[in-house]
Amino acid sequence: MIDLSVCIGKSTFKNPVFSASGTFGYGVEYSDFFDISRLGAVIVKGLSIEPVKGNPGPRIFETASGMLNAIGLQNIGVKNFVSEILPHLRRLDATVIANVYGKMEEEYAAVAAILDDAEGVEGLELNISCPNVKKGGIVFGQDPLAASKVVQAVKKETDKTIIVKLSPNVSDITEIAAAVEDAGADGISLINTLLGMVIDLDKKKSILGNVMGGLSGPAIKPVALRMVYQVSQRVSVPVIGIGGIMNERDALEFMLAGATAIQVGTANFINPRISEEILDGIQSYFDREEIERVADFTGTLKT
Amino acid sequence: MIDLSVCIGKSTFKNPVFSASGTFGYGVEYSDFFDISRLGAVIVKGLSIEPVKGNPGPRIFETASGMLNAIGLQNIGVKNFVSEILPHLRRLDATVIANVYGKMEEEYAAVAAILDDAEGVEGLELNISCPNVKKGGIVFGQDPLAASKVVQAVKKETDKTIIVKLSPNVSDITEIAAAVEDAGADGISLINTLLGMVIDLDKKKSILGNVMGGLSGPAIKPVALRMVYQVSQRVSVPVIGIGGIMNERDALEFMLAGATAIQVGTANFINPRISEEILDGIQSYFDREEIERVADFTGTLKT
Amino acid sequence: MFYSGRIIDNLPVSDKHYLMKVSTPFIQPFIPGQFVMIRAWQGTDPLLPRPFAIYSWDVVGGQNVLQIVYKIVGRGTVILSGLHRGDEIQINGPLGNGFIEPEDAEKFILAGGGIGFSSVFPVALHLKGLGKEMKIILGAKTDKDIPPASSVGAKSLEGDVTYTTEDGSMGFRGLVTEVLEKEIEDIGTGSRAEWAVFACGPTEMLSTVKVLSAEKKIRAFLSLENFMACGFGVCLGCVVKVAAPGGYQHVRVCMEGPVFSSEEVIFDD
Amino acid sequence: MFYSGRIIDNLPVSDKHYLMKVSTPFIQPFIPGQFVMIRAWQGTDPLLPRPFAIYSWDVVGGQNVLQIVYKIVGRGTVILSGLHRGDEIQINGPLGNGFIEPEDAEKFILAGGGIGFSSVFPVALHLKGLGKEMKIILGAKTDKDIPPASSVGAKSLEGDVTYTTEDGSMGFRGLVTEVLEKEIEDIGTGSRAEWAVFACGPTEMLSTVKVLSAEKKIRAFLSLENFMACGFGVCLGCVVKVAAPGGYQHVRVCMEGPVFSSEEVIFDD
Ligand SMILES: Cc1cc2nc3c(=O)[nH]c(=O)nc-3n(C[C@H](O)[C@H](O)[C@H](O)COP(=O)(O)OP(=O)(O)OC[C@H]3O[C@@H](n4cnc5c(N)ncnc54)[C@H](O)[C@@H]3O)c2cc1C
Ligand SMILES: Cc1cc2nc3c(=O)[nH]c(=O)nc-3n(C[C@H](O)[C@H](O)[C@H](O)COP(=O)(O)OP(=O)(O)OC[C@H]3O[C@@H](n4cnc5c(N)ncnc54)[C@H](O)[C@@H]3O)c2cc1C
Ligand SMILES: Cc1cc2nc3c(=O)[nH]c(=O)nc-3n(C[C@H](O)[C@H](O)[C@H](O)COP(=O)(O)O)c2cc1C
Ligand SMILES: Cc1cc2nc3c(=O)[nH]c(=O)nc-3n(C[C@H](O)[C@H](O)[C@H](O)COP(=O)(O)O)c2cc1C
Ligand code: FES
Ligand code: FES
Repeated sequence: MIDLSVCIGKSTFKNPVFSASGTFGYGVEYSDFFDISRLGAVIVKGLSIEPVKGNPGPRIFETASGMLNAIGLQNIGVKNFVSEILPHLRRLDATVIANVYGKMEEEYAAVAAILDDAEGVEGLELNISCPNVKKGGIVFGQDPLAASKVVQAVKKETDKTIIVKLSPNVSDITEIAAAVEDAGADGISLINTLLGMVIDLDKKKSILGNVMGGLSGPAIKPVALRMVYQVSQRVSVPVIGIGGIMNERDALEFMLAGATAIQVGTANFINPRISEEILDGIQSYFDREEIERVADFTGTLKT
Repeated sequence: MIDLSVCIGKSTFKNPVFSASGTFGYGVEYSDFFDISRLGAVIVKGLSIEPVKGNPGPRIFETASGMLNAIGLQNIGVKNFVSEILPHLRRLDATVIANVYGKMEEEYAAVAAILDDAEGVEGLELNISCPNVKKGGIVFGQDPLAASKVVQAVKKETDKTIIVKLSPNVSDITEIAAAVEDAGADGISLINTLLGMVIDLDKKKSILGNVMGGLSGPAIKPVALRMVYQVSQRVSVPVIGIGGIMNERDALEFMLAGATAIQVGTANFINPRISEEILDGIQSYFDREEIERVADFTGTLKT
Repeated sequence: MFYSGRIIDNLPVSDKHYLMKVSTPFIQPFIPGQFVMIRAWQGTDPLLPRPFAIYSWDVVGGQNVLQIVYKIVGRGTVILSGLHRGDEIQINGPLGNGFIEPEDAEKFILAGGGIGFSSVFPVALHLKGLGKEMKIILGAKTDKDIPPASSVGAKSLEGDVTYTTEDGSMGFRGLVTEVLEKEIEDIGTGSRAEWAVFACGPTEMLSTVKVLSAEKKIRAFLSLENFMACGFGVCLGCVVKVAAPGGYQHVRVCMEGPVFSSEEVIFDD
Repeated sequence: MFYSGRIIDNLPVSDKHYLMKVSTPFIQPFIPGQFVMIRAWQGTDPLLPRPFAIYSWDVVGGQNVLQIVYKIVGRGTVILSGLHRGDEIQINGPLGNGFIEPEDAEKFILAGGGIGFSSVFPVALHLKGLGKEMKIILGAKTDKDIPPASSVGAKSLEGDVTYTTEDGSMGFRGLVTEVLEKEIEDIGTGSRAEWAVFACGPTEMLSTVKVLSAEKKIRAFLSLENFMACGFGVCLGCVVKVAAPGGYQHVRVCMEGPVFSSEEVIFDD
């Protein structure tokens, strides 16, 4: 019997296929397409302490094998999430990870405190690809110390499993990974989007309302694979691979490179059932290859 | 009359279309396809003080809208270049920029000293995306101090125009740009490739002989545009835009973002005449839009 | 609903427009103004599916036939235009709210600019089915931008349509909104409450319709367009501003729209 | 030479193989074993052109006709197989050195594994034209991997070919190199100097040919494959190791090859 379950911190997830924050709405939208309780975890859109309107449009644009987004972290706020969405997700029997962000470490902590009481939230994923207003807007994820502090502040508020999601826009991803591991992260997910820009030549204008946005999709997969490989060589907590995963073969490559679990992002827009299909694909691959547990496969890459 | 010439340091180039190092061989190969003297500059494959065999294969692999390469900077060495190739390039009347790299700053300086005497070399482009063996292999381009020292060392050996080519694998590209400008760079070119990795699932093996390689092509264009924009806001020396330029529209976007000139890389493999076509395309665009000089267009992006 | 369809027919109806008939595994009642996301290519460039209004979706000769009318504007639509009978495409939808006519509206003006006719015709056919009175105004830059109604299976509407082109090559010379303004003025101010306007077209046109509707005191509904990544509400990429207590809020064109009351939409300039 | 061609015919010659005829703006003398880089798609995924041996390049019925034979193995070749008469493709070539027969060789053994026949046949036709004696060995996993010589315009060679398949479904059961070894042994050691072997196929096959050629003291030339980005010597992506003073050096399959003397090539394991 094949066991696809994976452990991260105190949590056991039924399989390694998670949805990536911001590409899966609040999860419920996908229940029109498949049974979302089948996923290892549903990671919902990033939540902040107060509702956020987000950036002016245009917010998205297609690029070669990728897309840029500058949503500006629009969300209904953690309290509305807990009161309005979470009950629905619980009825759907989904395993929920709340993606959390803030403009300063106190905001992360405040969101964590609210989620700590929320039943049906298995863990938190901290999005540290946000500007730290207290440090002149330097992104938390580019500053090992600020990133560690966020983790510590959150850990004080909750015992739930804490995953830290890294920004790829750094010189040395392993440095920041090691810092958040030391600060107590139970798992590390990567990568968030690469910072990019698109221009409308005819209007001589940058296209996105926010000028810059985050690049996702197959275009970034080689960078993501490299970083997952580097980070999993460096840390001992489980690593969750993200970036351009379009099918089960992509997912399995990330696992070979060292990922215990993976997240499906942009691919959800193209095929809303893709995460279920990837799960089935991994299952058949493990069957075929007679791999009994995820741990027997993760990180077995030859170089 | 439209004037496409651009100035970088003491050099005037007849137009802003250059070939990117490593994608244009030693230049002469392309004379089978078009008159390479038409290009603003031919930037040749990276030269080191001694000949270098480069990495074992496989060295290249295709990715979504991109490719990874790990050539390992194979080259015939600067002396052979000067004696065997340069005369040929001079006969072809090409404007030549020599791309230069080293494992320590002394090597850069040594190559520069040899090129200083070489007639027919208009300028040097310093590739600082290489590991600094004296600093435990940290890439020069990730370390503002090391990068500055390379520039200073080279400047001591030659008065030729010095362009510094930045690595995009950094947290803050403007910091390194400012550092090399302060150290005396006459121009800044970016981006070099993004570090990535590809995996063969069937063999459970990383594909490239060198495990990691550099991502180029349209996939990286949004990242390159963003960095060109950021750097050109920060420095006052001319910026040369590189990354995924496939046609004249891409080239013009880089110029809007702040590039004085551009380099065509991976696109040369797909269409060996593409750099000439891009030049013609820019020319017609300037005609149509009645833009008289490159400086009237560079950096005119509205945001 | 996410499923595959197979091309039955994919034929040009003008220089730039194609009518695509797709056989689908089922049919589903849809509200005119709703749309589908379509992807019809291998590889990841282009990456995202593209939105198209549902032109019709009926059982025809025992087959479930979904129709869309599209204009070639870029890479995705170029690929669509090269598809042949039997080729497979991926479809997500029906999506969006569609146009639900206000209960107390008896008469309608439907205004389509450019490719906007592809939403106007299904709305018109629906209203015609309900026996409503209506006027249709279709406009474009030039005659080539408007395929004849008969070529897109809307012959029964031909009598109701007023054409207008910017270069005067077909019908009136001028903008859709100029004709619309006259049509509204022809309606006595007293009877405007029975009327509703439905408009689909470029943003500049829709923002003029909003102004007209406010000035002339006539209800208007606008079908908006925006870049879309998902089309089903999960990416938050397609938002527009609508009036809300304390200013505005961002709502999704693909879920809360594409059809909005003209009062609520806020057009940035 | 970089130019566009137009598909004349693109027909399956077996389950997995296609023969493509392309009309080109000119013809150019080529050396058998040379290749072209071909790209036939819009968009940037797939990105790079793909290398294919020149199967023939002749004036046929007043047209300049370039032929390639290809096997569907991945995204690029799937796209190629979907092309229709009239579609345009980009071509770069002829490229590479090709097989230049040693002046003192009178007799040849040509060995092709898998798709290797697409280089073997043009070499064979060329040698036949020179009146040389030859034996051809073609092998594959199973019969489906070998289109009949007649289907690829090589009927005149049919009598010279020995087939071998790993599953015995066609000709001998076994590897090309097993048949090759027997053929070489049939040649008296004294007369081997008149002979030369040309081999094209998977790396494992070629490395066995190298060993055989050294053991049996018979000249061999190997046509190598490698990933290629440019195909004309500028990216340094396609290098292999060849013997050089002081060990080895990296040379380009696309320029110094694809055909190498078996003595010089160093196969890493
Ligand atoms: C709800 C909705 C319904 C639509 N219904 C129809 C229809 O019935 N028939 C029809 O022909 N078109 C319709 N469109 C527009 C259609 O989606 C775009 O023309 C199409 O996505 C362009 O794809 P492309 O790959 O050919 O062009 P691209 O190469 O992607 O772009 C070409 C040009 O079109 C613009 N563009 C791209 N995507 C969009 C978009 N989503 N909205 C507006 N502009 C865009 C780009 O900025 C660019 O200038 C609809 C759009 C929406 C949002
Ligand atoms: C000099 C030369 C001549 C060739 N002549 C022919 C020919 O006449 N007929 C023919 O059918 N094929 C020929 N090939 C092989 C052909 O180039 C590949 O099969 C083709 O590039 C695969 O493209 P794809 O997009 O379909 O596959 P991809 O999707 O790119 O890859 C499918 C599989 O093929 C492998 N592959 C991809 N590119 C190459 C390559 N360049 N070399 C080896 N393996 C590769 C990949 O690793 C993968 O396993 C030749 C190759 C070379 C180098
Ligand atoms: C439209 C969009 C919105 C996103 N929003 C969030 C977010 O709120 N929080 C977050 O941590 N990551 C967010 N991401 C990043 C994704 O979770 C993921 O890390 C990234 O897209 C790379 O994966 P992919 O290539 O599979 O999409 C968003 C991505 C997209 C495309
Ligand atoms: C095969 C290959 C070899 C390269 N070699 C060099 C090199 O020797 N020196 C250098 O500075 N950049 C080198 N580059 C980087 C390119 O010059 C360029 O910066 C990069 O490819 C991005 O541009 P592109 O997307 O247009 O290819 C190489 C790139 C490729 C693809
Ligand atoms: S297109 Fe994704 S939310 Fe509307
Ligand atoms: S393929 Fe580029 S050098 Fe051979």
